Amino acid sequence: MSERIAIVGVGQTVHKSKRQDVNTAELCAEAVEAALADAQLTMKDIECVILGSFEPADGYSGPDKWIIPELGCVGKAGFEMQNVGTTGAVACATAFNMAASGLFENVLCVAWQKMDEAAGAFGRGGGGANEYWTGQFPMSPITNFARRTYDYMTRSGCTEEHLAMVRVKQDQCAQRNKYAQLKLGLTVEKVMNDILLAWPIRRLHMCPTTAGSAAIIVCPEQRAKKVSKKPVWVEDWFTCHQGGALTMAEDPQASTLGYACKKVYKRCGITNPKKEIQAWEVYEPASTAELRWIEEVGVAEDYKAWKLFEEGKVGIEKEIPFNPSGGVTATNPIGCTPVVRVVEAALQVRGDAEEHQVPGTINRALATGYGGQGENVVFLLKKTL
Amino acid sequence: MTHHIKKSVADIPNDPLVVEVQAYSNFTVTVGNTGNKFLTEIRDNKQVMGIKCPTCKKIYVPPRTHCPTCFARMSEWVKLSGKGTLETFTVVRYQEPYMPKEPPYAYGVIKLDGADTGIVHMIGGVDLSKIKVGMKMEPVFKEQREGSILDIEYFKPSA
Amino acid sequence: MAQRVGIVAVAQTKFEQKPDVHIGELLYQASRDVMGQTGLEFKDDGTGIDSTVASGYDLMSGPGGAYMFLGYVVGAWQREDERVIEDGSMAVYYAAAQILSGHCDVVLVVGYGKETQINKNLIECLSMDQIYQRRVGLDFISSAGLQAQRYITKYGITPEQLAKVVVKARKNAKNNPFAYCCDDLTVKDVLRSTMLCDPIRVQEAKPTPVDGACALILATEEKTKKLTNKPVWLTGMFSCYDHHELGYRDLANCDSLATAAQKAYKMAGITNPLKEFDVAEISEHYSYQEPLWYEGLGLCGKGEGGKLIDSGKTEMGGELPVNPSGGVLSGLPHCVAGMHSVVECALQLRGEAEKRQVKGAKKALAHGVDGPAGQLQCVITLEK
Amino acid sequence: MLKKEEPQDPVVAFRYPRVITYKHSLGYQSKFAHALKMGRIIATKCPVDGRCTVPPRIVCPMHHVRQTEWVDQGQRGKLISAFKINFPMFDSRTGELKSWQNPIVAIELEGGARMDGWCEETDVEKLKTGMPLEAIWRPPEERKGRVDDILYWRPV
Repeated sequence: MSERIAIVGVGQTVHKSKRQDVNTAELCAEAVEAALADAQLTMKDIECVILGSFEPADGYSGPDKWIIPELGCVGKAGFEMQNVGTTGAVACATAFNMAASGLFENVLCVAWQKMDEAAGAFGRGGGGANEYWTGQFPMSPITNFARRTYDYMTRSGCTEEHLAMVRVKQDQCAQRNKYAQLKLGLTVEKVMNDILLAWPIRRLHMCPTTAGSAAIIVCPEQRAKKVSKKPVWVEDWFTCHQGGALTMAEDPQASTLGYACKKVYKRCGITNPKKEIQAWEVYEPASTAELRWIEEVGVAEDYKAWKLFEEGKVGIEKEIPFNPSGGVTATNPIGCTPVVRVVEAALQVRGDAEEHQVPGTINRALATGYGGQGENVVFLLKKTL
Repeated sequence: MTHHIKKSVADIPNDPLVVEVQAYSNFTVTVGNTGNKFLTEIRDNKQVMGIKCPTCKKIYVPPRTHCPTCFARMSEWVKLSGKGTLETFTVVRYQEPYMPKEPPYAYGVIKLDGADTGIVHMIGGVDLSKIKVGMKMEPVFKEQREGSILDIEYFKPSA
Repeated sequence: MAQRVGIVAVAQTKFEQKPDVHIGELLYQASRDVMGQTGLEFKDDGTGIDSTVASGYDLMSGPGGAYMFLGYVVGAWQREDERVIEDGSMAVYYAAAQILSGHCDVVLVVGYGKETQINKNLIECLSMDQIYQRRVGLDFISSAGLQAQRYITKYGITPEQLAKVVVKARKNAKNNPFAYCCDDLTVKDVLRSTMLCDPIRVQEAKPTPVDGACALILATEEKTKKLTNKPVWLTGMFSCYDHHELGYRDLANCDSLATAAQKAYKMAGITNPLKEFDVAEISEHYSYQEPLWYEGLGLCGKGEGGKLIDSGKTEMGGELPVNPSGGVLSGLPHCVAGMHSVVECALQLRGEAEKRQVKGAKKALAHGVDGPAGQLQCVITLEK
Repeated sequence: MLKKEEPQDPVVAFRYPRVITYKHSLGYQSKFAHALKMGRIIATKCPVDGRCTVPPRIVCPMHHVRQTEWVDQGQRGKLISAFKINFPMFDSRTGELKSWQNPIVAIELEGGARMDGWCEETDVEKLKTGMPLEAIWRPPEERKGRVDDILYWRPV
């Protein structure tokens, strides 16, 4: 890389199911205000702004045009990125590229979703490979993950109770995160008795709809050292998409996460991810997905992750600190969710995650974005260069 | 499944098709507190308000919460007469389903007195061929107002 | 820029209405063309194409979005595959940043447009803010109408000057085998055509609908030199946002374009664009935009765009031929236009523009625009 | 989750229903649509590994080679997985909430391609992986060249 880069500021809104006091643009501005305050910079410093939103849930085709002025970014460089569920991740990757390119010193990345405005955005997402499928089958993340989980259970032999354990762990984490949306005080029993959406997915297993926004500020090395006492270095990233190559019918476990992780681990010389990465923020649209993701990122053996939950090894203070923020099942402003993962991973590395901080020094954290039918983006953040 | 005998596909036509698909979605647009104040004043008091940037001192209509150029939070409301000058206009002569009325009709940017910006709205109460840049304009409010920018029916030339 | 980014190969499809062709076929055709020219395929060991950047509005391509087919059609299965939801020039800009950042060595950029399957005006209207401007029914055409009226009123631009822009575009397009609309339109014909949105006449607006795609491959300096003996270098680029509310700006100025141009010229070391560039491809969706963009691009002073057209300097054979390809007024799909500018500039600098070739072109100017009344502008400068 | 929307102060928020009409050019996929009208399922075949794909794809995603060969997939298949949707979902074709009684099944067709379908049997418990299914079509005059020309898959 020609320029090493660091995250010097992060910000997010308190995620809620509904925000009636602000419109979408104002919601973004809240996250930007927070990120600027965190970085101790002003809007004058920002030269380039990259936006990301999942447009089908926005009511816009190019919402950047309307939102940019609310962010005080008139006269600045930038553009908007989109890639279904990984939108926020692609926006982050774009901001990283813009900062590392040497073209800009201070790059702002903003993503949002105000899902209280979009009824039924999910009716359309994740349809399949072309217009034949879209709309003819009610495909949504719920049905996709029902299929994935069903397949996982068949292959691994885990039971519904294990799925509930995952959800309970996530809730325990979320309760310690002041930005998280759902804090429910769940028990395994409560989860198992919840409304069944599509077996084995219950309502509590699915990510909620959230109104929220998150922003990060990225600078190249010299600038980062100058403006920040605690820069979080971006070690590597890989946006690994499969572009509708497979439908869920063709492969219920279709995912590029394992492939993407292997690739970044190799590039960064990571041989033992479980040891070398101390915090994980992995995008699980359904709590049950966390089982497979733990395996794909190389922390557990294939189809054995459920045993870790049975043994109580996953949690903030536990052996595997997976999704200490509570993850996506607690908070899910779609287009912005991957940015929240990066923000949370950066907070872990800085040691600023407060209540849900993973104990010990976090030298390295991994964040991901998930979208479509198994598309993944992987980020590695580091404490020192 | 051994009984499957592969049939030839040669008899299936190849000519290109075009299929029509409708995609529906429902949105509930949140206006936000700033927009709420602006629209409520129009609805309840026929009052057009501007919002002032504390650093740039510019007065914006329609309002935003943050200044588009300096990102300062704006909260100072300024009462405006609603009257202004026509900065530019256009006459729409094509038809689209999202249009609020039958073409031809006119849009204009009306630079409001006391504000630093103009507002885009429809122009009415005048022969379309007689609209001129620089005309003095004033808003015509609807009788039944619901809290929308369309509570102003159009701007008409001041008498 | 710390290092140079080169264009290795460019391709475009014929631009026309293609109701019998699937959008994926357009993309496949264009991307396969550039991949064939270079012999490059997507590889994960750094020996092929590392990444793809596409441009296009999702709602244009279908309710499920373009991700449904885009990645695998160009061959980016399990590879970096990202999309800029803006005009194609921004995709080129971002692809260059990917290379400059050192993250990728070779990037495939694709732009596609299939206006025959959608009401373009409706999709563009969805870019307007929901609370004020979209509620009154404003879209890109009426925004352009407001901008055109303001511009011609403020600076006294005549209808004849604007008509000349269209005549030039159509005439130039006759030399371009890929162009959609090419004919011997006269100034009189333009002025006699029906009014679309005062003062814009039907002939003064971009012909629509039109389908097509274009593609290019960008690479690091080192790889560019290995891959082609006719490298074209990106020397400067910048994108810039303006106000969204039309009433917030003076529509007769294009401040964001001026900023974008100044920053790009600074990177490229350009001080006198009219003299230094040999050819320019700019995105004029409506006739008034050409003189207005001239002013923003610094080719002439404020209010002098009309005079520059009258002078004939921007005609073929003039000091700076603008849009030898015919440009957007000869028919290019939404979101492809800006990328097409870069593709055409590259062809000019490679000396491969055939009948529309500007002799001895060494420096070129490409421009793309998105948003209502030119809200988001992008300028890219290129060099042989 | 979709909740019934509460009435709101019209100033705070307003409803904005949207409908977009797409006229998709099917291009290379047209043959597939014609086949459906004829009550047949066909798939594109990858020349490299012979994998058949439904819906048809212009190129093989994995090998990035043009798929020009079409293969008949027969009328039967075996069940891969089945699940029932127990909640009403927004139907983007009508703009309304819709419920479904029949389970969605993934089927491996005789020709090797895999696809989604509705199952006639509404009791998911009775559906077992590997069980044979056959396609039940709409009457020819009702077919539109879309995947839902196949009404159901019926356990044989």
